[in-house]
Amino acid sequence: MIEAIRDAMDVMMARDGDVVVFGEDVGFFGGVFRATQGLQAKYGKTRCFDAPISELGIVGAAVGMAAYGLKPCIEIQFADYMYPAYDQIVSEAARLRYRSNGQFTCPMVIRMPAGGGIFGGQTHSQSPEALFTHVCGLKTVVPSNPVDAKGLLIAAIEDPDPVIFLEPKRIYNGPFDGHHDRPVVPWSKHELGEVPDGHYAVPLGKAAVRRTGADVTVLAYGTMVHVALAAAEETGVDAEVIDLRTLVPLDLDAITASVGKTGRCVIVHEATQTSGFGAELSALVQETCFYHLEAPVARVTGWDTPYPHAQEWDYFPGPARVGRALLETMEQ
Amino acid sequence: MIEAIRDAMDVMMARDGDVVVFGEDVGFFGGVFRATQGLQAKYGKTRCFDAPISELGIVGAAVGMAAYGLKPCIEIQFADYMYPAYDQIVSEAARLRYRSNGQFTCPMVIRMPAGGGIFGGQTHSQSPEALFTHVCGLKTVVPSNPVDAKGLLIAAIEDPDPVIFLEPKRIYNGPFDGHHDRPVVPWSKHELGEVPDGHYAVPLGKAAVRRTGADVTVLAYGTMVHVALAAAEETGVDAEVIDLRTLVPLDLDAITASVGKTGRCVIVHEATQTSGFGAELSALVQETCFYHLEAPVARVTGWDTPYPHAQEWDYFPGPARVGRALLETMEQ
Amino acid sequence: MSDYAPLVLTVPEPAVRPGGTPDFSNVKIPRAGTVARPEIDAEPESIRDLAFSIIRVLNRDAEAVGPWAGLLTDEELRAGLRDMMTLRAFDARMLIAQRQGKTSFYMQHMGEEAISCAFRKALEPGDMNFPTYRQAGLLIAGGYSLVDMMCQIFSNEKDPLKGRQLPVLYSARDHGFFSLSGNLTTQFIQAVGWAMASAIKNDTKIAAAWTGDGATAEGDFHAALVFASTYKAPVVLNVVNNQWAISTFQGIAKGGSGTFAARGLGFGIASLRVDGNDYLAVHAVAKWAAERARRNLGPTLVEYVTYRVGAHSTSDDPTAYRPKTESDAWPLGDPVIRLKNHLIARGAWSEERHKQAEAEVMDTVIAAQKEAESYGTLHAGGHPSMRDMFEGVYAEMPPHLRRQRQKAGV
Amino acid sequence: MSDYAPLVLTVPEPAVRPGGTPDFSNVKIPRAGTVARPEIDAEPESIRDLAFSIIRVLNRDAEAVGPWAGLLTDEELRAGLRDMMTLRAFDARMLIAQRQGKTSFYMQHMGEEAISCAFRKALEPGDMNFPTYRQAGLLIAGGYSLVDMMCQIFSNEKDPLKGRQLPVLYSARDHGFFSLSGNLTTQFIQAVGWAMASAIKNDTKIAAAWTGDGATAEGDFHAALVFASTYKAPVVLNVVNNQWAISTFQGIAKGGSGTFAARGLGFGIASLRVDGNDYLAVHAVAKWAAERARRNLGPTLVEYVTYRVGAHSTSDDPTAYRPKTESDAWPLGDPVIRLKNHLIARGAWSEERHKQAEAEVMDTVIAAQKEAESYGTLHAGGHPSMRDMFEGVYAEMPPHLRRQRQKAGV
Ligand SMILES: Cc1ncc(C[n+]2csc(CCOP(=O)(O)OP(=O)(O)O)c2C)c(N)n1
Ligand SMILES: Cc1ncc(C[n+]2csc(CCOP(=O)(O)OP(=O)(O)O)c2C)c(N)n1
Ligand SMILES: [Mg+2]
Ligand SMILES: [Mg+2]
Repeated sequence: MIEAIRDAMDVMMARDGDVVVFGEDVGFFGGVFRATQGLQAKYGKTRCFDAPISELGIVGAAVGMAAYGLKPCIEIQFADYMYPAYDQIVSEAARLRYRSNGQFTCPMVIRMPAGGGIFGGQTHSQSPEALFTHVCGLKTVVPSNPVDAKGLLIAAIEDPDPVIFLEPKRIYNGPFDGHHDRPVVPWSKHELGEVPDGHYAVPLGKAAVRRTGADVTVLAYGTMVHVALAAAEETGVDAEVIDLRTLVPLDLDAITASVGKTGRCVIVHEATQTSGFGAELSALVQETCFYHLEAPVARVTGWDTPYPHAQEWDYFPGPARVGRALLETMEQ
Repeated sequence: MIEAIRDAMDVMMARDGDVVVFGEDVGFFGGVFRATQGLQAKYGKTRCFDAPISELGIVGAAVGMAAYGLKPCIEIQFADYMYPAYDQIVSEAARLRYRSNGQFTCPMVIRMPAGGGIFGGQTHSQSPEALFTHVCGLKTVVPSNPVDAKGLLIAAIEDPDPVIFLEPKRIYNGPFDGHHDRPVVPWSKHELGEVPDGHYAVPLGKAAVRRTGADVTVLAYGTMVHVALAAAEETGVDAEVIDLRTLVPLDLDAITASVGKTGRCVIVHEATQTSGFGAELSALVQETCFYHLEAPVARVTGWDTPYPHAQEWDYFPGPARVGRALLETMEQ
Repeated sequence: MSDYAPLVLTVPEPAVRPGGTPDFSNVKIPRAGTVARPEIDAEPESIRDLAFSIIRVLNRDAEAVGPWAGLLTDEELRAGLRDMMTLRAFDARMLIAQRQGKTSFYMQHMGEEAISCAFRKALEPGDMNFPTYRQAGLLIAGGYSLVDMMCQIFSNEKDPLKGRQLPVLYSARDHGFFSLSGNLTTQFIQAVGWAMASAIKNDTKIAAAWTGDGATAEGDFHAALVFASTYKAPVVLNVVNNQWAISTFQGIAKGGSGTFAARGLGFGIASLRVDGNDYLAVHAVAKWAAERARRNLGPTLVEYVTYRVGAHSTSDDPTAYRPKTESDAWPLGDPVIRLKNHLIARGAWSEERHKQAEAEVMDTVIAAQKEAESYGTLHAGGHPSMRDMFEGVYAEMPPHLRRQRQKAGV
Repeated sequence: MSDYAPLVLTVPEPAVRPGGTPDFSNVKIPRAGTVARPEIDAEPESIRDLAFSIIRVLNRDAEAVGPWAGLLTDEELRAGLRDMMTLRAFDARMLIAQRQGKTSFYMQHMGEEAISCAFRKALEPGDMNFPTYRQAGLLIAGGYSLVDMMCQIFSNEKDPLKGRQLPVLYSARDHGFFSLSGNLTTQFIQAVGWAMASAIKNDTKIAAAWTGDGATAEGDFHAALVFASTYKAPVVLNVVNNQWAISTFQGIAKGGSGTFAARGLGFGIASLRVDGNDYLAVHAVAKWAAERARRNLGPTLVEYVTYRVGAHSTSDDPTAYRPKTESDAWPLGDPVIRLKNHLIARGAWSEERHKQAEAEVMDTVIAAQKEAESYGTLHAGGHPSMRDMFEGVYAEMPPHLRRQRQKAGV
């Protein structure tokens, strides 16, 4: 998936001279996950460069650049390190179009590796998507595979508004179903690992059904899509697995269509539970599908603790926990 | 209510030499809302003092002080200005006990005026509670009246962990039911305006039933408690109005007891809707009361736009909107 | 255990509080004309002393003296005087309008008019200011419409910002005036980013960043200095030191450093201090700094030494924290009177012409106000619509917001 | 419209990249013993030059020379040498353990051992460090248990932090070592707050803040300088300039400023630069700065000039961005060898004793490792429980977390 992400930036930098890429270690080195490798050599160091370790500076400068007319696609090294930039994201990037009545706009993409599963401990594992979905003016995207990652990132760069692009780092190199004790399969062995060349966009705001099913709808995104698929197979529950892809704007139609059919819903995410994005999904599902629901909408999420190092697999909502929720939901 | 808040700090500074108060303009002047007026004169300028305009510095310094053994009770001038301090709150204050396995703790209170209704525009009106409730390690409190404000603030200062204390600024000087065109009633005319002298605590995590009713449960906090009460009276719907007081930890027992009885639930808050705290409440209600629910849990909230200046009363979820939701919920 | 005395916390205090006699004897003011004017490409290291002095042009006799003098014609100076007078009249009218309930809030410039008015004249079309709420002179001196400003203040049906922003948080792209944020200092680093963009695109436009003394404490200020220094961004970094941050005196933000200009020295940024109440000095320094930026010589930090004569905002009452007469004691005088006297000393102005100008300016402002009020004020007349509230959150309204708008019935 | 040349963005680059010949000719290194030692109560303004030089004690002949020499006995120097050797052996073993999969992650100190080891000796019991991940020498020189350190690294059943933290993010309150955060620089301002608290309580304890060169760009660094300067907090503000921030050379954080120490000058903070590979110099400067803090004379900023010889962390490969042999060219040498040679020059050490000490130190570390491994490693043996994961989020477990723990079945 990392190659797909790099490819998206490459395609867009070639097409549009206003696209610039910067962040910590993204220049000569190409980023700690190598997402920007080769871009400086190809597009020069004024279009792809290292930034000081100041997330607020990176986002703040990007807001200014976007207001000028550039399209910055910046990297926050880990989503866990976006907090110093939170004011610039929330009070500035997200509000600029509105408060200036469109005189100034802020087309920019903030890429950040997110999520756990790599023994990164408290500060290399967080999934802060709900901190963005609560902020009007932002769009929030979480890809689950290389084909989407490239198409969504291209759509994000082309979008006229600020887009938060969370990259589940656990699936950079291959799909991950939560069975950490099994060998890792690379993307090259997965159909969604075959990334088309050149320019294409996956529109923001459209979910994808990854598995059709009749019994229960699973709402997931990022790494959890693969966990949910594994849980469905392993439990034998005929689950319909929806990959949300974009959290805001949300494809509510896809959700209601599915839950209207299945009458049951399980929501899965890695982030802590209280006020996680699952809460919003749960609220929306019961608001729109109340009379179809045959069981309570369930949430399987990270626990309300910091992401621990040693207890990584106790924390991570793996296929066993998701499977249990599927079975419980079916029993009700 | 402002006097009650001042009184709480006064009581605690007198009782405990480790309580210190600082923030922008809180020293000689006593704060832009005058919440700390007189404290510097009484306790000296090393216990109540002005801070540089650096919210991150204020919270960061307070984390260090708390780790030393003090109990800082700090003011962020407006909740809208807490974002620069968000990293210090989320990554530091909230996590310190956990990550040090209790070697260091962070007993501190971060007070911030929040909410709208004063023509403060986008940056003097926000209700960012959901950005705190999503963060484990924090407690989040929102008082709705002077008696509670004093007791809750005392409990917060005495709490061994960091507490976010959001003060609905619209009700500093009197209850407000959303009828902005009617004269303001001062707290002196309200029973919950009669604040007892001296030390008392209102425990964190306990809700209060402000109006008993049989037909529908309204979950509210802060200013919205008063709006909900007005809506109940005006529509004639026999609503049970629960004042949550503390969002984390939440008094879920009080909620389930009430919804178990009424079978209907309306949630009200000023914050933007998507991923607001109402989403968590809605999710919890349907998870715990699914088989009692006779209608979808409804949310009445601020719109998903920045808080506008001129359209304040279109934005504010006033008694008309809440009343409509009560009636709609009763019809289903 | 220890033979050390107990530690004691230092908490800086202003020299005087209400009831005391104002005292600015600690403010060291060099004579006008005494500070050297370095070459435009001077190395920042070679001019460190400029961060600790004050560049001044107008002397006590209202003459323009020294190496920073001589840049402006009579015509330009008269225009500058008129800009400042207009801003002052504008403030006066809007303060009254606020008291009359025609708007919720206002912030005035009294005493600081020279800074934004003179700075504006150092810029070229296309340059971009990232101002604070106390630089309306950038708009007035740039010829922006007074009516539009007032419509914003009144949040009326012609408010260019559709009622979405607090009064005085203007935005005027075509006038090089970036959308104001209610959050302090966020725009300091944005200005640097804008300037970097100009350099990335090999443009010739420069940016100007603005902050008050108090707000220099924010992290964004640091980020701006780091980025400006690293990428040699074509930006002028302006710090308006008006001695106060609401009720907090400048010593709290400044701490042990001698001046705010000194902050730039640790970054190798050329840093100057200037008499903010001296129109000619402000203009000359702004020109110098802008020229450096435009010649790709990098950023310049400028501290304007001035005094906030009025209240912080209409929500503030300064008599609670500083002597009422402190502004009278301020040693740098009044910028309008100083420029007026200079013009008179030059033989290019007179008391009569000044009186007449005052009347003209006030007429202009009142006429603008009348027009603006005809489009409504905050609680009366035309106003932005509820639809305007839902528009513009995104370029295209997403489904959830459409649903909400429907629910709202608009 | 414009007669100005197009602007061009400057992006600083290190002198050499992989394939090139290492070149440190731009690093100006004064001779040992040549920098003056100011009085302890010197005004920061009077010693500005110390921010642009390098205080050094050990000369090329391994003699201690100049005004900063002469503070340590043979015994103390031998102890210092042993501390550094222990840290180096510890690093070597843990790097291997990480490669063996016994832990997920490790960060080494190679080349920077003198800084944390010597600094620790300038503190008193009760003082508090707010370290980064590259100051384990504070623990080792302070006598903290190697076994406990390793248990943390292995996240095993005796991990003092119950498996909750990434390896090397230690916490040791009783050893004056604050809980490490994974977020850079947050603790710089916390140290200032801790020091302010000590002053508020009229205590005698001081704090020490730590950051790397790269992380000085964060806003927390600025906040720390502002608060320390304003309240004259009893704190030593340490910047370890090891030339690199992961793959980013120091020029990106430093920009146009000559040095990182210079950052302090804009705040009126006493600011010194010291040879970070010279145990004696580090110790002498640390003592001086700590003494200032303890005498209520306010904060001191110290920049340690050193070089990160190893990879940033076990996740990093520096050959991708800098010449392999760059560390050999580093002009300040190796801190262990320099101190060893000095002790030999003093007649207080010998090659034989050194060899023997190396063996002893390695034995000690290996013994500690054996014990630690007997309590488990990341994927084998004893480990913290799932219950530990739910404990300690709050002093008392709130209902929702109790429910979640029940759901988890523990
Ligand atoms: C982030 C943030 N914190 C606090 C405030 C509240 N506030 C508004 S103006 C002000 C004082 C600013 O003082 P200064 O920078 O000196 O500017 P001046 O008003 O004197 O021009 C404060 C604290 C704010 N707007 N934003
Ligand atoms: C807020 C934040 N941003 C980014 C990172 C990722 N990161 C960890 S170490 C590092 C480099 C730090 O360099 P420096 O400050 O020079 O310290 P050194 O590693 O050289 O000791 C970075 C970017 C982080 N941990 N926290
Ligand atoms: Mg000011
Ligand atoms: Mg470094």
